Amino acid sequence: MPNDYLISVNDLCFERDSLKLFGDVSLCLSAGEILLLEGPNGCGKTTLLRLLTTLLKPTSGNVYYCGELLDKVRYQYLADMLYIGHQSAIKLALSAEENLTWMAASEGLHEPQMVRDALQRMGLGRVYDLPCHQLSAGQMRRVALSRLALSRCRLWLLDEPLAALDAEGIELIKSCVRKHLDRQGAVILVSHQDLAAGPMRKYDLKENCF
Amino acid sequence: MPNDYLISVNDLCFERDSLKLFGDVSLCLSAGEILLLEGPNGCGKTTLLRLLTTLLKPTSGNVYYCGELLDKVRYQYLADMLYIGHQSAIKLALSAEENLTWMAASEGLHEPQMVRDALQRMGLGRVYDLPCHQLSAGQMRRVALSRLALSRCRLWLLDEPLAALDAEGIELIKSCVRKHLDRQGAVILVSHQDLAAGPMRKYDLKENCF
Amino acid sequence: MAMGSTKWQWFYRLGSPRWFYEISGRWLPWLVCATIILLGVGLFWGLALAPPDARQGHSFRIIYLHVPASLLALAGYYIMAVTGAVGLIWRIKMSFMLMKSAAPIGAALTFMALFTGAVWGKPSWGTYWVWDARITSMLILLFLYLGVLALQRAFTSVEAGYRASAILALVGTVNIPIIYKSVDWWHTLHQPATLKLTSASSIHTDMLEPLVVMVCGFYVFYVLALCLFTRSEIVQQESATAWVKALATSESRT
Amino acid sequence: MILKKIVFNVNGVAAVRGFSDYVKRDLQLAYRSLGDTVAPLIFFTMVCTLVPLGLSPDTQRLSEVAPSMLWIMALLSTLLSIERIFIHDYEDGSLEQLLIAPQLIEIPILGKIVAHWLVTGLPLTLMSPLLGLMLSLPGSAYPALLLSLAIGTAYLSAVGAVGASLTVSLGRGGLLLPLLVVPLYMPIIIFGTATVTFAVDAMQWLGPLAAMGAMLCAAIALCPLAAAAALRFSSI
Amino acid sequence: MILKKIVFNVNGVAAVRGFSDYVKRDLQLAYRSLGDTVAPLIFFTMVCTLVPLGLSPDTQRLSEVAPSMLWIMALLSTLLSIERIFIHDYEDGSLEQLLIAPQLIEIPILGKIVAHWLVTGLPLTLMSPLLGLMLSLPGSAYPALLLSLAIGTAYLSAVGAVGASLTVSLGRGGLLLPLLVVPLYMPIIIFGTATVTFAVDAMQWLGPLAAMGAMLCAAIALCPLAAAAALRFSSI
Ligand code: HEM
Ligand SMILES: Nc1ncnc2c1ncn2[C@@H]1O[C@H](COP(=O)(O)OP(=O)(O)OP(=O)(O)O)[C@@H](O)[C@H]1O
Ligand SMILES: Nc1ncnc2c1ncn2[C@@H]1O[C@H](COP(=O)(O)OP(=O)(O)OP(=O)(O)O)[C@@H](O)[C@H]1O
Ligand SMILES: [Mg+2]
Ligand SMILES: [Mg+2]
Repeated sequence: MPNDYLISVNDLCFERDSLKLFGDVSLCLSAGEILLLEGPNGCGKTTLLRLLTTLLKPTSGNVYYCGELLDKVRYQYLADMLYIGHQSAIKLALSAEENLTWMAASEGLHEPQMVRDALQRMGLGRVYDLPCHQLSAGQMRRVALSRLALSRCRLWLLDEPLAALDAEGIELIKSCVRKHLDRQGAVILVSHQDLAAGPMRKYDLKENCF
Repeated sequence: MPNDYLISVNDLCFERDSLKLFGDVSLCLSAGEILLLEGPNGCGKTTLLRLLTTLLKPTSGNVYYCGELLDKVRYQYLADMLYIGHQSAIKLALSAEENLTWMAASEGLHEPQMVRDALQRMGLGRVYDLPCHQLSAGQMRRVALSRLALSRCRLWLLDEPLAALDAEGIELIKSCVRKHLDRQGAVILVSHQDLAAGPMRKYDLKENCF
Repeated sequence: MAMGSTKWQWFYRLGSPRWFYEISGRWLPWLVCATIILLGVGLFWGLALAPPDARQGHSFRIIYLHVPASLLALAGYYIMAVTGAVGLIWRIKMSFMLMKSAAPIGAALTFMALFTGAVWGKPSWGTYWVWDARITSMLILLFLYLGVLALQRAFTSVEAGYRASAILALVGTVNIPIIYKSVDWWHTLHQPATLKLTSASSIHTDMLEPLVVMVCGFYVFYVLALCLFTRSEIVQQESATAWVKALATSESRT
Repeated sequence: MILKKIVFNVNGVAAVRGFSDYVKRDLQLAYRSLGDTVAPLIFFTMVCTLVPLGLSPDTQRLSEVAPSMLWIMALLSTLLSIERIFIHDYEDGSLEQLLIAPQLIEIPILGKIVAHWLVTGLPLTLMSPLLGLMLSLPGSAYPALLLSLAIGTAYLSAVGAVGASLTVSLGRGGLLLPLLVVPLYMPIIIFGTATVTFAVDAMQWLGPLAAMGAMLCAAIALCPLAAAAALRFSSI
Repeated sequence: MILKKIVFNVNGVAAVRGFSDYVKRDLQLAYRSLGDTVAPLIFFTMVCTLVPLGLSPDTQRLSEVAPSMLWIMALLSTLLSIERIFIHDYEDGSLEQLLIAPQLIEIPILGKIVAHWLVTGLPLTLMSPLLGLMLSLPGSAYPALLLSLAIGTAYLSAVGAVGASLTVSLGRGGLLLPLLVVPLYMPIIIFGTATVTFAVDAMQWLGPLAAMGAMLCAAIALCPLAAAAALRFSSI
């Protein structure tokens, strides 16, 4: 595997209870690029993304991070990777600010002002201190995504980040992604909506699934 | 209020714990039309829709159904109305077929074949007998929306039905909506994506919210 | 609003927090005076002037706290339930506010009854706690109060908290007679009634008179506390309204 | 026409259908997560086995505490499962749909209560003789045990449903539930243990049993009303 | 470089931070839903008041069953709350995030166990004298009661966490949990009641207490490991 890809996937294959979901997935991504995973509902996009987070283990095939086998550099990889899935890891009893403070702390960022700024930037300036169960669907999504405005991880794995966001929210995410790409970050995106924010590779999972 | 509107809303105002969310909402909808409720995240679209389902009570203002005050014709209205919200009322332990059978039964439809057909039409032919917790996000949404392929209610209230659906899924919903409109049904839709399926009114809630 | 009609005018006004705030503001000085006088007289009479009990000595004087607290703890529950029911049926926010305020007062009084009873129990029965029927039902009453309190606090939506606790209070009321019946019956079943030393009827008039004063004092005190709690609840809930804002500015000016 | 609709829903076939539909559905769900369903039973058994461990294995002593132990354990296993009567429906939106169904919701609620009793109270009642045996309950007490548990657990389900409906919108705040319902449970516990204790002592036990029956009737009439009222505002 | 990172995480500041962060966070959450937090306590109290109702109000009888009752009730209130140690995190995705954090997850898990004990076991221990009073436990038994409950509830939290981690991916299948953990709880219950009973009988009670302490040490060392292993495969 050439070393200049940030992440590359080689012949990945996944089966659940010996039922094959997809096979022969090979893809690669350089720093500064977005990879859009496409495919119809139920073809395995979320599953593939979770494989890349190491939450699931592939049946066969390899993932390389910076040219090294993922298992070998697992801690380093996890430290460099940010995953935002369908479930947003938001505690409903806490406010947006408290939630983001906690999430930032788990990345090693401890400045309250940064958190406040990030929420402001995501358009949550008016609701940052409400308990999250009082937020609307889109506001909740924004809280989860405000990690993007803070994160220093190199690789972002985003599973349908745009669901429930309004046009302004999508623009905000776009600008976060653009900044990230400028900083030589990379994004793997699962989305049914398009996010034209930079140099984009597409990968259609349709042909690989069974 | 003129009688020829299916539903009309007059100066509706809603406050939660004496905090005003929106005021002076007036809108109307005839049979055969779609009403698209628009507005930025958190402006109160879901809340307005839930007011129309009678799950929430307005602080002031009136809703008329076929020219009659909603409170007076509540049972009739409820029988004619179908609401599909963020939460999909799907039991994860049951299969898609069992779920839809139950939902159809609560509308008074008891034919197993119809249920099977509806699932087939929604592209769930392969997974109709899996327990729903094994479905992907989009498949789950399709199960919830397959009520649309069955329902005989005149008024549909849909809250972001298109989230998590792929392009094919959106087409399916469009065709359901088109059929419904042809049958003189009406749809009130909250969505950040467009659904061009028939004569459409738009209502932007932005100006009404505080 | 259906309540705007003239027939319901008085009822509607009763349901106005502002009206309550103003009228109770006028009562407050009188209530405070009455409470101080009644409780002062009662306590002095009961603790200093009344003769010591033949059998119990001075420890019997706890009666002057114990009995009024017990009586009001019971009455308080019904007040809470009735105001809750009024709130639920006619959707009067004011009534809910009264109910919400009645809960902590009632819980405190119940606790006081239990505590004074327990303290009294040590000299008279030699133990702090026995499973006597009346005591047990008092403990259950405390739990009922605590349930209402906890439920109120648990809701973030004030309105929902009001209604939930009102329903609970009502269900509790249905249960109170059953509780009393069952507990009494349970007690007579297992244990002969030997516990209460002095029965109320045999109490000496010298002891009874200050007790009556104390009971009256507690009633007035209860009303006072209810007013104060409710007023603070009103200010809290209506803080967005013009009249409370005006009130706040006028108070900060003076 | 509207009136007809209401009347039809109140006392017609629809009401009955609403009732039996909900019973069936809840039973189906219980069957699907069978582990969940038998768990209170197993719990009941296990805690009953803990009692002799903690206490003393002396037969005489055990048989004295047996009635109250069985009853308290029945109460605990109801408490453990009653939260689930509405919370799943609340979380997945089924409750919302129930609330906007064109029908009186008291009927489905009664259906859910019955289903809850069928999957917890009834099996527990049927299993109680076995546990009675383990706790060396005298033979004469079994009819009283069975009857009182059958009636009592139904009461627990009905009253518990009110508590569950009050706390349902607090999400998993179901831990509050014991505080709300245990005081309401106390009378039935007293009567229930009394019934069994009387039977052990060969006294007439129909009296307390009749009292329990009366309480159950009242609960079945009132609890669905209270629960419905509580659920209606839970969607604020 | 990678090795450095791992080492740093294992025994460096990060590990400690992971631990205290999780303790703090869970305490914060517990404080936010205070109703939830005090509920096991209230449950404990209420069930303890049920015992005399069910049994007999007779002081002598009560003081005999008091040690085992207090212990069984402590167990039940732990059982009631232990499910929540991971299930919230599982449902909202926090657990996923924990599993992909670049650190050993045993440390945060220990943090969560400690937090659980701080909000359930500790208050319960502190409240037990009051309940002892109500169940007319003799005065000499209070030190033993306090110490044994303090140690015992910590053990219950630690072992319960393993059960909770095993059942977490079953969603609300938490009713299965009692089945898994009650057998594991038996030894500590036996020692716990023995400690208090010995103290009541004015015998030397340090022996069983020491055994409990040893069990607790083993549990604290092993349970986070087992729970971490269980959680790792729960996300499949
Ligand atoms: C924690 C323990 C106790 C509780 C919860 C308790 C509860 C009550 C209650 C609820 C009442 C008024 C109820 C009514 O009027 O129907 C009452 C009255 C009274 N209590 Fe107690 N009590 C306790 C302990 C004691 C003790 C230790 C004594 C004295 C030996 C005592 C003596 C009385 C007397 C003399 C009355 C007034 C007479 C009457 O109304 O019957 N109580 N108590
Ligand atoms: N349970 C609640 N308690 C208090 N406030 C709430 C509650 N639910 C929603 N809100 C507030 O009401 C406002 C409107 O919420 P609503 O869900 O109606 O927004 P929405 O228009 O549907 O937004 P979105 O596009 O994000 O779905 C939000 O600002 C939210 O903070
Ligand atoms: N826990 C599970 N157990 C068994 N099968 C599962 C499970 N989760 C998902 N599946 C199956 O795996 C397939 C892929 O699911 P996945 O969630 O990856 O789809 P997806 O591509 O993300 O779809 P969508 O666009 O709907 O989000 C689906 O067909 C689904 O039925
Ligand atoms: Mg997906
Ligand atoms: Mg919305």
